[in-house]
Amino acid sequence: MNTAMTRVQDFQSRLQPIGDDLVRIECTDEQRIQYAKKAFMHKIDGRKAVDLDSCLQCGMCAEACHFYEATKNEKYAPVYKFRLLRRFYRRELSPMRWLYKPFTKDITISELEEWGHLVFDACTGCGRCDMICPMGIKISTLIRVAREGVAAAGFMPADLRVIQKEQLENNTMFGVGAAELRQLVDKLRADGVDVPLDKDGADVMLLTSAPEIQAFPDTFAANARILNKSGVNWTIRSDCFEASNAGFINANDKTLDAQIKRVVDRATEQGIKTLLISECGHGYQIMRWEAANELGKELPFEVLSMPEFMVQELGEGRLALKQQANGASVTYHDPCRLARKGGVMDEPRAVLAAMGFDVRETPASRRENYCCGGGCGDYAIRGAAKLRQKAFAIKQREFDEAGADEVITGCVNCRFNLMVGAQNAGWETPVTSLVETVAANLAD
Amino acid sequence: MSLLEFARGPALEWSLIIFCFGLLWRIIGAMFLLRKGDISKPRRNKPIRDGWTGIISRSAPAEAFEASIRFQHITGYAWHIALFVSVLFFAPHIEFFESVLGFSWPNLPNTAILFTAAVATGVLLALLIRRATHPVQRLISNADDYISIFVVLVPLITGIAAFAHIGARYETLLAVHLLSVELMFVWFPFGKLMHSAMTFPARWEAGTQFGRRGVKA
Amino acid sequence: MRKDQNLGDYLRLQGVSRRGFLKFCSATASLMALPPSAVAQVAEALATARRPSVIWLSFQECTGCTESLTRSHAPTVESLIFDAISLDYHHTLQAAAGHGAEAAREAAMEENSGEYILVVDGSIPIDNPAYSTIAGISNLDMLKEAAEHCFAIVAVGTCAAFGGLPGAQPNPTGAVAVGDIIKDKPIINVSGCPPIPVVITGVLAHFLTFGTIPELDALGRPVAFFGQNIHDRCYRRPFYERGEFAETFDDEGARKGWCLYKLGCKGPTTYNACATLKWNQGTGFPIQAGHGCIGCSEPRFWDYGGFYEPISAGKWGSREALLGAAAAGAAVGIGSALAARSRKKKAMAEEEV
Amino acid sequence: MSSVDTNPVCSSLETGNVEPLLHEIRHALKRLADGEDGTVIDLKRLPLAPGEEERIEETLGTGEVRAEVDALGPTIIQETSYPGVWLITHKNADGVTVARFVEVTYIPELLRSQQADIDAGIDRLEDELRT
Repeated sequence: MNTAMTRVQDFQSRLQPIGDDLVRIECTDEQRIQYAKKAFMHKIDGRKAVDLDSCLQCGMCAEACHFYEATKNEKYAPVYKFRLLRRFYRRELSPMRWLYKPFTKDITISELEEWGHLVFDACTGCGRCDMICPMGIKISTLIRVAREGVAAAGFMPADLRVIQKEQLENNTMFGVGAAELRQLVDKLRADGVDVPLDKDGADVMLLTSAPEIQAFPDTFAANARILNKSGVNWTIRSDCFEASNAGFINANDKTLDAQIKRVVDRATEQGIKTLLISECGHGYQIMRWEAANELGKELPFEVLSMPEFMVQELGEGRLALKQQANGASVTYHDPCRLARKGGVMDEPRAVLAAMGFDVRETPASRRENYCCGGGCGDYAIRGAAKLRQKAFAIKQREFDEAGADEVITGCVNCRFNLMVGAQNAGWETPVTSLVETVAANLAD
Repeated sequence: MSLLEFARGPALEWSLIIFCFGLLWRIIGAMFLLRKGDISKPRRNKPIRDGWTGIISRSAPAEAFEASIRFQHITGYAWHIALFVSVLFFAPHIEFFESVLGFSWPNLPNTAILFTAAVATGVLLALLIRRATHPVQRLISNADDYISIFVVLVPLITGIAAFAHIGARYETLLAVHLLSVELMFVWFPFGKLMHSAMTFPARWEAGTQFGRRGVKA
Repeated sequence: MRKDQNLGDYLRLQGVSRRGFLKFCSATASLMALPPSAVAQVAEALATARRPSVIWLSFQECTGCTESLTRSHAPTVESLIFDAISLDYHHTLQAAAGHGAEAAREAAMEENSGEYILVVDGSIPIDNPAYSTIAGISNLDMLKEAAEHCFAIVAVGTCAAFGGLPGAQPNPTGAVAVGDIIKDKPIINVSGCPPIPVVITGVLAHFLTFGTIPELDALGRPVAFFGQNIHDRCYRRPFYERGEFAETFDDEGARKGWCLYKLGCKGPTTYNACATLKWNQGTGFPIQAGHGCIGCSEPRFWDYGGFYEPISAGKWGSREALLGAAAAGAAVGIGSALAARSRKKKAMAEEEV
Repeated sequence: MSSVDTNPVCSSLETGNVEPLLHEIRHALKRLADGEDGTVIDLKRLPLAPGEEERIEETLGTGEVRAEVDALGPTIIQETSYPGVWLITHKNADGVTVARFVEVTYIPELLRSQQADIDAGIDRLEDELRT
């Protein structure tokens, strides 16, 4: 067993000892339903109204969902997952609400509870269904609103609630805070890797994530080596280094906005030009596409993912990479939040091509790529482990068809989930990181 | 007033009035809900082009999805093409449209229309059976789905019956056919048949939202 | 022909050979739309048929029906049928006039009570019966009186059968059909404006031959002649199937004899025998002459929209009504959206408290 | 009236009824040859386009026998070029066609001398001889 896997298992064990009683919610059923409805009421705007009013009920979206494909459980059809939202819309906000109301069932507490499983355990918000819908409905955004309602009603898995509480209250995730970052930085410095921690006046600010620090310190180190090599003036702040956003995962706007604000404020304060997101898919999606809208103002800096940054540096000639002598083959796994939801699909392939890898695509890749099966916090939900493992079989089949020596991805969450899946399935193709691969192939 | 006169006169007028009223009510009611502009910095700023891309690209599934939804893909096309050809290119229908719209276009031979109408009916029945038996569709289907199929199926069947003179005299069948179409007009804005109108704003949104992120809708 | 004589004897006395009689039977069977195999049956029936008495009443009519009948018949086989009946009263055709004519009618009614056939052309005004009178007797009274002891009534022409032109909107005289007044006698409607003459004679031939009421459709018309619509028997039907239509009366399609559907032909909804029996000694019928069927054998054909309006065309108020509906729909849509917006705002404000 | 050409291009019109009619005649002939009864087809009950009746006549052609019966106007009985198929046209005294049949038989009934006419003939002959 390699060290990475050991670390992953160690990290996995950190997810275990969370007790449900820590986060029990005390409120009445009526209140729960009211909270859910209020969340729905907030989030249904003109765009979502058009989507909710357009659904054909064709059920094609089921065919895009890895959880449906893996289980053939009809309740995992994406269209079913936003059913509560649709009913709310038809009763309360749709143009014909007066006509629909008598014929549309109200939301019940038992349904909210059931949907807790459907929208958290059985949905990673990967958005593959968005790509199949013949009506162009942004299904995953509707399920996300359903998730917000279910979360507001207190039916999110306790595992996730704990994470959210921790980030909101302690500014740590999985117990990783400034101290753990410093510890890692010290270790790297001892190994000869310079990390400009809390350096003022930098142009580039890097965001990393707790799983990276805890399970994939090599990825963190790779980021530092690449940045040092390119010679940019960069930093990482000990009080604001976390790209992960528990509010996003848990569908809680308060936490989401608090974390976004923390990052944007710190970056603005420091006058940085580029916010660079390490291998964290949802961190990139939030900062690149959601942050400005959440705060209601344009960001005074640009947001880049590591692949985008590397392509930029390669283009400018500040980075040079070694060519693979033996023509090793790799498959790039598109993290959904980087690809479908982020638009970063060409860049990682360009970087791999620059190193001379034989890049083999899975049958479904890029915008149609299958989710790793553990996105949007799903990997942290203990109750969903079996389901995730079933979905992993799809990834395994896809990777096997591509038939490359190695799977490379650009998101620690994907990597973590794929490694756990592979370990359980006894599948042996290594899953590695894009930046680690680049760092290992930096030309002098 | 005979049944046919009722079908051609007041029933038609009122069904079209309800149709127009409901159509605008629903589209405008949904689109005029508050929406904020997206202020994130677009990777690509060609909203019109992306909007059209969305409208066009969603007419065919991506290659990766093709195998799993081939049945819906083929039946979807067969249904819509057969329906539109039957509705738009049958000479008596064109006369009807001319009476409403004021202009006309060339028609197809009746034998061709009979074929397309039979195809449309067959496909719709197949889709109805699938809806009633496929686990996902059965789970998600509600009264709207079945009513919508019914109100489209009945005009097809009565139309074929009128054409082939099956079951009753021509004027009775014609009247029943017209009334069934009028029933469809009345149901249209209230049920999911509205997808034929909503598909444009919905796909447009998909095109622009994905397009600005650099993702093809 | 004496009334106690049967038709066979009568014809023989007229010097008609058996061959001639057979020919007459063939033509009569053809006339009644009976299969050729029924000729023997017809011959047998006709040979022993009794001569029926016919009383013909003309009310609000244009004499077109009588014209149709009399103009068409030359000394033909059909004319034998007329010879074979005893037309005891027909105020246009009879020689008698004035009181003599009415006396003849009353005498025939008395003599043949319960057996005579009453033929009526024209509609009956009921708003004010004085609108149409004969010899001081209103049409309504005369019809009721004549109908009381008849065997059956033949309503000849669309006026008598369905109210006809006098009954067209706004129907100033309150014209109604025979069937609207007489409820207790069999009524055979021979509609058409005018009816095909051989259909009139065909119905009389049926009485003559079988002495019974022929099979009737829902509108009381003999199925033998009104059982199929013009469209189904039209020689231009293949053009309809092929989708070849005349668009105007002087275009290439019209010259080529294509289907007249788009020019308002009412063939598909009109039940009559024009397409097979044809008019003017079998020369042709309106569609053959290049004009669409106007549906004259159907009830209320004149109030049925334009003669040149296709039957599938909708008849509806106005485009303005639709625009109005659309505008109202848009207004309700905006209203509902604004109401939804304010609900949303209210809900958001509540949470901030 | 019949001299007015109501359809200048009538040759292009077709109801499609001609061919089925010819098939019906063929079947009737076969039945006749097999010893079954003859068949009579009423041409006036078929919807035919202008010119189609002529086409039927042309196709059937004329055969060896042509007879004219003078009873209540002329009746022309023409054997067609297909033996056993007869075209019978009943006209009235004005020469207007009142009925038209295709008869598939060995000899049309109308050609036969009728028993009633024979009886009447015997009477007349006897009267003649008596005087």
